Amino acid sequence: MYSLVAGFLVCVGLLSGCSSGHDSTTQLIVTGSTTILPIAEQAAEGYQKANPGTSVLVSGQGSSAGIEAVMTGTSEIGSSSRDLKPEEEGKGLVDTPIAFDGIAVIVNPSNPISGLTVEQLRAIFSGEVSNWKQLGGEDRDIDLVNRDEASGTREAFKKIVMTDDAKFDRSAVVLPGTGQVRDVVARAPGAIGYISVGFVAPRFGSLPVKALPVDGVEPTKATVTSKKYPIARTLHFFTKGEPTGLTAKFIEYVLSDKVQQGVVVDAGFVPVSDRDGR
Amino acid sequence: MSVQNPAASKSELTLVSRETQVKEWLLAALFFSCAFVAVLGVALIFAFVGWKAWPILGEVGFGDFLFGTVWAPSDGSFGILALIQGSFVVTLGALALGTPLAVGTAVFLSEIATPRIRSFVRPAVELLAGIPSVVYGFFGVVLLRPLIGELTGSVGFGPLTAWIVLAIMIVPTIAALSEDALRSIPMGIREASYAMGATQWQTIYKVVVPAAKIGIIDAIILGMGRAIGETMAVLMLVGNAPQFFAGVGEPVSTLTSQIVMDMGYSTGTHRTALFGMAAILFVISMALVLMVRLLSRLRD
Amino acid sequence: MTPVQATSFHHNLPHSEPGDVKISVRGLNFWYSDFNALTGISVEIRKKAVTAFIGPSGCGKSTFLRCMNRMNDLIPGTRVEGTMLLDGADIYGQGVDPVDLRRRVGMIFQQPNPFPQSIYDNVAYGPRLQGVKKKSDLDGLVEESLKRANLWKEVKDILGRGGLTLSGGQQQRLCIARVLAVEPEVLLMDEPCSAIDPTSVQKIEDLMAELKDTVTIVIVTHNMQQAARVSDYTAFFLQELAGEPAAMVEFGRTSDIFTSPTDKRTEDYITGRFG
Amino acid sequence: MDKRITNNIAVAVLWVAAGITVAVLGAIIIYVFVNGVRVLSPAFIFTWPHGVNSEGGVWPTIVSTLYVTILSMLICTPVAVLAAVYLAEYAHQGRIVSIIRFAADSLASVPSIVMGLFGFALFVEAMGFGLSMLSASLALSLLMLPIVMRATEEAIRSVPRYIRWGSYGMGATKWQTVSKVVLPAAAPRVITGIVLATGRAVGETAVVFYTMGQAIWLPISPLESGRPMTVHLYLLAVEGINLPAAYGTALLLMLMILGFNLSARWILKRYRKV
Repeated sequence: MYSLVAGFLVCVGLLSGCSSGHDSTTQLIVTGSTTILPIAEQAAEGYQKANPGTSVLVSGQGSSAGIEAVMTGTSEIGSSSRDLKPEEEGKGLVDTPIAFDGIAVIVNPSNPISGLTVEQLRAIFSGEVSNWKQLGGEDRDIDLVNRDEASGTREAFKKIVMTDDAKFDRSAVVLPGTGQVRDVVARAPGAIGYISVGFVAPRFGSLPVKALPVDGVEPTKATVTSKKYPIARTLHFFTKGEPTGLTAKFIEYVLSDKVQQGVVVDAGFVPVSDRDGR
Repeated sequence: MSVQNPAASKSELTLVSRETQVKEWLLAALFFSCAFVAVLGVALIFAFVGWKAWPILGEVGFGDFLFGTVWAPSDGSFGILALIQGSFVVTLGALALGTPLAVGTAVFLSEIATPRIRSFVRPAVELLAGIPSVVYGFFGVVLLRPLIGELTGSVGFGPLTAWIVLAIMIVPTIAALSEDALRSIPMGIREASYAMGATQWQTIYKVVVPAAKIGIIDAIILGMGRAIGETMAVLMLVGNAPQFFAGVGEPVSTLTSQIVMDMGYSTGTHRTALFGMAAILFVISMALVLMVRLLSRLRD
Repeated sequence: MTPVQATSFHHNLPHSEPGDVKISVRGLNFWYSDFNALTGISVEIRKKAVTAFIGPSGCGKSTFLRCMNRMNDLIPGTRVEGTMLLDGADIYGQGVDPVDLRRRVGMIFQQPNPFPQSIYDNVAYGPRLQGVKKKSDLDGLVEESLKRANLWKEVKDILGRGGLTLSGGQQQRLCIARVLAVEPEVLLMDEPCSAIDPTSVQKIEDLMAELKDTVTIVIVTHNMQQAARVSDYTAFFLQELAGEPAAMVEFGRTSDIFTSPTDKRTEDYITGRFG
Repeated sequence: MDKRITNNIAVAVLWVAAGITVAVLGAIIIYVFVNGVRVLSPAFIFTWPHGVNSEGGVWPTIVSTLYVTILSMLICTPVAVLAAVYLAEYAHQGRIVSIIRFAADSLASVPSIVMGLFGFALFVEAMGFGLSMLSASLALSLLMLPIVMRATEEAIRSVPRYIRWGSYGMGATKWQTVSKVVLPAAAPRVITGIVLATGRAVGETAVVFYTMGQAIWLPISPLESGRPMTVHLYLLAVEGINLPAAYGTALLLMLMILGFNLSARWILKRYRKV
C-alpha cells in the first residue's frame, strides 16, 4: 500500500517534469557486484521488512558497473568485490568493507592432484601448462574455465595470481556465473576453475567439486579470516562521500550482527566483524 | 418519418465542406505518421547505434576494428574478426543442421501428411517458434552441454552445442515459412505431374519444390537472420572465448554473446566497440532483409 | 473494326419533360487508366420508374451504374468525361461531395453485403452516420426501413442476431433496408438477384414495384425476363470487340425494346443469338 | 533403381525428418515440464524470491513481465493499427509505401541485442527514463510494431471489398467506413496478431536485459525497474545454484506463451464460426 502511494507520487513527480530521479529518503539503489548480490538482496529484503515505506533496489551488473553507477549518482551504493583501480581513486568514493571472501581453486573430484602453488596457477591460467601431467597429475588436457571480465572474482584472482604481467589464456571457456563454473568443473574431469569459497559446499550444486589447497593452505573460513589463504579479498560498499540518511542506515544494518552472522555466513562469506573483533 | 434526411429534399448537390476536407486530410496525415514510425524506428536505431559506434573509426580505425584478430579490451586490443568468424561459424553450422530437417518437415506437412496429422503437427511447430530463446539456452545448458561434455571428454562448450540448440530453434521458423511457400503452389501443378505418371517423390523434387524455391530460400534467409542475431542461447553455450574457430568442441565467441559478456563493465572505447559490433549486426540483418526483397522481385 | 455507333433513341420514346428526369447523362466517356471502357453514353433516367440496363457480361453496364453515384472514384486511375446531372446539378461538378451524393443515390450490390454486425446495427448504420443518436428515433427508423424492405415480419424478433445469419435473399433485403434507412432519392441495383435463390428473387421484384412510387430505381440485370417484368424503361449495352469501349446501343420503353427493337443487335441479343 | 523404391525411400526420409522435428521439440517441452512441474505451486507463483539462492517464488518477475508486456502492447497497438490502416486503405503504391514496408521488415529482423543496446542508448540514457518499465516497453513496442502492423494489414485486406462498397454506397466517408465497418470486421485477426506479438514480447530477453534492469522489485510506476521472468531464468541458469526454480520459471514462461497462442487460436476459431 505504501509502495503504491510512493509509486504514485514518484509517477506524479516525474510527470510534472521533475525527472531527476527518486526520492532519496525512501528509496535506495544498490548496484554492482554479482558476488555481493546475494548479501545485498537479502539485506534489502530484511531492511524493507523492518522499515516499511522504504525501498532498497538491488541489481547485479558487475563491480565496475557498480562503481560507475555510484560515481555518476545513479546509485547511492556501488557494491564491488574488487578494490578501486588507480583511475577510480581520488574521486571521493568512501569504502565500507562488508565481508571477506576467499577464492577457491576447484577441480573435478576425480582429479588426483592434491594442491597447487600460486606460480603453478599462473602457469595454468596463462596457458603455459596445458596438461595435468606437467603438474604431476595424470595425462589429461587441462580445460580452463574462466570468469567474465565484469566479474569481481576474476578481477581479484587476476590481481593476486596473474602477477608479473601474466595474461589469461584466451582459449579458456568464459562463463558469466559462479554456479556454471562449479557445474562445469564438477562434470569435466580435466577442468579447473575458481569460485568463492562459500560456493564450494555441496549444497550449491548436485555434484561435488574439489577445492585445492593453494601454497599448502586449505581454503577455509579460518584461513581466509587469518589471511593465511593467499587468494582472499574484501567485499566493499562504495558511497560518494560519507554515507548519510537512508544510505547510512542501510549500511549500518548490513554491518549489524544480524546480517553479518546470518546472511553473510549463509552466503558463504566471512563477516568483517570476525576479523575486527579478533 | 420521425427523422428527415437533411439532404433528401435538396435539388442542389452538396459541395465538399472545408471542414470535411481538413478532417480527412488530418486523418490521412495521422495514419501516415503512424506508418512512418516504422521508418523512424529504423532511422533512430541506425542513428543512435551509429552515433555511439562512430568514434571507433577514430579510436581504433576501421581496418583494425573489423580485421583485427585479437579481442582483449583490457589490453586495448579491439579486433573483432574472431567474433565475426564465430558468429558465422555458429550460424552456418546451425543452418546446415537445421535446414534439411526444416525443409523436410515442411515438405512432409504440405505434401505427405494427412490433414489430421497436419492439424496436429503444424500448430505444434508454430508454438515452438514462439518458445523464448532463453528457454532453449537453458535447455542446452542443463541437458545438452553436460551430455556433449561427457561424449567429448571436455567441458561441452563450443560450436557443436550451439549448432544443435540453434538448429532446434530455427527449425520451426524455417519449416512454417517453407510450408506456406509450398502450399501456395496451385494443386493443378501437382495433378499435371501425377497425370504424367510421376511418383509422389518425383512430383515433389521435380515440380513442387522448384516452384516454391524462392519462398523456401526466403525462409532459410530469415532463419539465418534469427540465428545470427540470437543472443541468450548462444551466450550460454559457445564458451565465450574470443578466439578463432579451433574445433567443434573448443569454445568460441560471437558478436552477440561478446556484447552481453562485456556490456556490464565496459567504458570508453570498449563500449564504443560494443556499439560498433551492434551496428555490424544491424547492417547484416538489413542486408538479409534486402536479399529477401530482391529475391521476391526476382519471382515477380 | 466497327466502332459501336452512338446511342439511338427509340423512335417512339415520348419527349421528356424536365420535371420527369431524375438523372440525365450526355456524352459520357469512362476510362480505367488508359482503357476507354465506355463511350458516348447519353440517357435520361425517369423519376419514380424502374430503368433496367441489360447486355452481355463485360459490356460496361455495371461500370456505368457505378458512375451514377461516383463509386468508381474509389478505384484509382478512373476518369469520367461528359455530363451527368442529378436534378439538373452536375454530379461531377467541381467540389461536389461524393459522400453526400451517395446518400442521395444509394446502391445495392450483386453480392448481399451485410456488415458483420447485428441486423439492427446494419439498418441503423446510415442514420447513425448522419448523427441520429436517440434510441427511440433509431428504433422507429429501423422498423420503418425493414417494413419498406418487406423484411420486418421475418426479423422483428431477432434484431440482435448477426446479419450474416440470414439467408441470401433475406440478406439482400436487409441491404435494401439499410440503404432505405438513409432515404435515398435514387436506388442503384447492380444485379441484385444474381446471387440468390428464385423464391427470394420474387420477393425482391415485388419490392421494387412497391418502392418505385417513392424512389427512382436503376437496375442492372443479366436476366432479360427480369428486365421485362420489373422495368419501365430499358437500355441495351454492348461491347462489340474486346479492348474496344462499350456503348449503349438502344434505349426506350421496355415494352418497345422487347417487342420492336430498332437496332438489329438489340434484336439479336433479345432473341438469344448471343450473350 | 526402380522409381517406386526411390519414392518409398524418399517419403520415408521425409517422415523421419518430420518425426525428428516433432520428437526433439516434444522432448524439450516434456523435459522442462517434468522438471518444472515439481516446483510449480501457488507458493512458487505468488511469493517473492528470497535467500542467497533465490529460494521461494517468482511473483515480482511475473508482475514485471506482465507489466512491461501490457504497457508495450498499449504503446504499440494504436500506432501499428493506424499504420496498417494507412498501408491498406489510404496509401497509393509507390516509393514511400515500399520504404515503409522495407523499414517494417527491417524492424522485424533487428537482432534483439541490437534493440537492447539501442533502447539503452536512447531511452535509458539519452531520454533519461533510466532502467525502467517505460524504457523496456518502448523498445519492445518497436519490436512488436511490425508484427502487429502486418497482421492488421492482412486482416484489413481480407475484409471483402463489397462490404466496404456497402458502406460507401450509402454515403459513408472513408474514415467512417474504416472505423465502423472494416476494423470491426477485421478485429479478430487484429487481436490475434496483437496476442502473438505480445507472446514474443513475453519471451524477449536481451532487449529487457538492457532496458529494464534486473532488480527484484514489484514495479508500480512505469519509471521503476524490475526483473522480468526471462532475465530471472537467465540469471538462475548462469548462476546455476537454484536449478529447480529455473525449471519452474522456464515452465511458467512456456505455459504463458502457450496461453497466448491458444487464446489467439481460440479467438480466430470463434470468429470463423459466426
